[in-house]
Amino acid sequence: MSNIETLLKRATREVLPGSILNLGIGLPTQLLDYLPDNLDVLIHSENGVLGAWKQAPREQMNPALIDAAGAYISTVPGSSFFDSSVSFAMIRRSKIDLTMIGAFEVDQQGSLANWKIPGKFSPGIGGAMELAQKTPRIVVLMTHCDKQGRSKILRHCRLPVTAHHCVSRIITDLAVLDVTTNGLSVQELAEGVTPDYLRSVTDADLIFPEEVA
Amino acid sequence: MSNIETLLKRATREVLPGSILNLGIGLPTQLLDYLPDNLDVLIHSENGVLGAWKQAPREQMNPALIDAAGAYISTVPGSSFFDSSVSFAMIRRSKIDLTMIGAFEVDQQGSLANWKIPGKFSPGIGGAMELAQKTPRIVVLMTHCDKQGRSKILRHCRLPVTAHHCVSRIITDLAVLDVTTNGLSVQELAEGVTPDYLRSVTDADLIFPEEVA
Amino acid sequence: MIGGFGSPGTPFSLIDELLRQGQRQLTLIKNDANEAGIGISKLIEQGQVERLITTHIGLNKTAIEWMNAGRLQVEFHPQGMLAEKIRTAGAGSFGFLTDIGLDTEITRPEQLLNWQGQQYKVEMALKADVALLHAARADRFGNLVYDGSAMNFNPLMAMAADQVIVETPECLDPGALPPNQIHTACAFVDHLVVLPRLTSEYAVMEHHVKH
Amino acid sequence: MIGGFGSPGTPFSLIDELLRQGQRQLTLIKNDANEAGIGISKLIEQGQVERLITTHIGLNKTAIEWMNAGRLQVEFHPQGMLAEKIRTAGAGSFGFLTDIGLDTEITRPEQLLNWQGQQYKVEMALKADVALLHAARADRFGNLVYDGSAMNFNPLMAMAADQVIVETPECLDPGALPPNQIHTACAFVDHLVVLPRLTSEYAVMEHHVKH
Repeated sequence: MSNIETLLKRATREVLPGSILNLGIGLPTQLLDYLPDNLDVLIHSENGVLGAWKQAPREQMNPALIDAAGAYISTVPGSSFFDSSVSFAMIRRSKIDLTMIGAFEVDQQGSLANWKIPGKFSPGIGGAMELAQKTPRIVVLMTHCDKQGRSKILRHCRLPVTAHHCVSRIITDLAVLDVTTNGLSVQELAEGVTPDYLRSVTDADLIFPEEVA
Repeated sequence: MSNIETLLKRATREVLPGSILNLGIGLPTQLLDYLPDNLDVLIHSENGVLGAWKQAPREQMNPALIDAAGAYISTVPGSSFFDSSVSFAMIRRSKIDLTMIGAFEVDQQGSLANWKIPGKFSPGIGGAMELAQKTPRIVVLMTHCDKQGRSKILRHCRLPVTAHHCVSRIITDLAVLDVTTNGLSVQELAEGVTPDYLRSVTDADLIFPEEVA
Repeated sequence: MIGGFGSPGTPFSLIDELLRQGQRQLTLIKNDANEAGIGISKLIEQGQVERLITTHIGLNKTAIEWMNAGRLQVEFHPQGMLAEKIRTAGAGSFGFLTDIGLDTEITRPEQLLNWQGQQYKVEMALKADVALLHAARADRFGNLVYDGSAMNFNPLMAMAADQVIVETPECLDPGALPPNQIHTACAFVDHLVVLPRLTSEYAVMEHHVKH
Repeated sequence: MIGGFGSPGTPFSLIDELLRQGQRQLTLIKNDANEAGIGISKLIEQGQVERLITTHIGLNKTAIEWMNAGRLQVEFHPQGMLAEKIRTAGAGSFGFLTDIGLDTEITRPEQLLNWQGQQYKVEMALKADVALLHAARADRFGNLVYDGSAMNFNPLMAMAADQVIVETPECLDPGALPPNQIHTACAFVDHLVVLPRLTSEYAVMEHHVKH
């Protein structure tokens, strides 16, 4: 199993029965394939779907029914379609219990940067800002380091922030970290990752509770 | 035929095929009974109906389907139901071509007072203010004088105004008057009403075009 | 806040339960006051209502008497403004800029805003602790469908209250309601009360039938 | 303004007609820029678009190149803010008060309002001269029904433009659509174009199918 597969497997445990969740583009969308069928959740998609599910079988694909990432989804019984203003009313009224989202950077205050790299990447904000600012629980799924091996977890975000103090938990290929009032608390370490190694690749202050360290 | 019947008969001629109209409580609502069946209009009701029509036959009455006046209406083919925010979006976006409305007072600037008599009558504004302010064409249907014989057409409204400069035409039991930039122009006189008589019962300046005087 | 425009969409059974429980000093938000002896008028007549935020109570002489006697505070809004204030809360916004009633006595100076060279009236969002609503049909998840003119304020209020309680005579299995025919998505609904029967208050009112 | 979120709800045929007529210096309002070679990207690639008001164009590398080369002005809004700005125009209001992005770089000082002791961002209404929309079904009056996720911005834009032009593959007699299943009432629709067939742009896009 690759590190990403391990990360996604771990992330499935964040999904509580009876909840409404939104899966951002990137790693979170891939999570869908790891969720068991008949799971009692409703997946919200910004383009106006509550009850989105895995890709539809070929013969049932509806070209007029996609998720926000463009996949030809199926829907679960009890799903509903609505316009974009209602879709975001749902978000701003905090009716989404959990948003899993990708990130360029997260800092130890729980601030999230995931929409713009000035001069390099600025395709627009999409729905990220409202999801980040208004979802009660934000779990970031990302690789711990970027392709150059630099920590994506920082003392302070350097990129333009999507929302301040919004992230509850970060799940990376190396660890699971919770944002607490005292700082980043390491909840789990991936197999073979030591506290010293994690410290060495993380540009933020880490707290190791007794049971982890 | 009573004067009121004559007034209502005359008012039916205001209704143009292909138009959307709103009929206020009072005389305008009564107009419905004078309209021919199969008329090509859509009647808007503030409570969320486009395509309201006359009272439904007894066996087809739906207790969940009324107009804003409380009548158990039928609907025409092509009607639609929507929520109150959409209903008033339709009004504020001036999608209602014609509103027929009752009045306590109208003045020669076309200002309308129909929602409040301080100390005597103040049941609320309802939808009148938005209809008056935003319908492109407002036709007032009312008796020319109140029960004490005092003119309801004035130089300046004395009661709290519903909307300023909103009325296009006034149809009373005595005359049809248009609000023009020059003042109130008498378009028609009811049978037996002379210009002098109309002047004597109207507390506003009247213009009589040649063909009427 | 309580759904309904006149009788359609009024949650008469939930109102009866409120009457039974007897909470007092309530602030109610409803388009109208129903008519004397039915719906929220019962709550008013039993002295449970301190304040009513509404648009028009002309069909309820009892409520007007209570208001004139100073026993019921009433705050009137133009109907579309009330709808939009509730919808604004439901959309997670805080207020909106309008020109409705700008130059009439309903606008107070402190509501005026000059912005980018124009004058507007600021209408603030109106939310509630609880919404009591009526739907014609629902599914077990809480997806709602309204009938006829019973939609009115119900879908707006479903979005604008902290606790949303909906009564319905018909509760179906999830999937029974087509996804593009659902008027209120279940994300906005907290509690569903399935009514064993509809009382006479839900029926055609004889005095509104012309003969 | 042009309906659609990705392909669903995009009026591809009306866009093709705009391409044929060749109007230039257009300002487009659309959630996204479709993908290279289809939908509004064709208008961009033909140089007809001066300015695009949108939320995300990440799926269209061509549009990003045009933007980076300074040949296309792009104004980004958070998606729900774009929807709400359009909806505000559609409701006949002029702006709304929000806290979205209040403490981020998307908020400029001149958008801040202190009101009743709180700080808000004022988002102004966004209207258009023309809306081009796609509906799954319509009746001859112009009542509209959308399918699947093709609703998205369409019903909002129907309310917010001076001229509303809707394409649909299926036009029925009035009365064929049940009144409580209509998504956009005909009062908001000016012109209906009945499509004889749907081009390949309306079909499933192979590169979005996972195997």
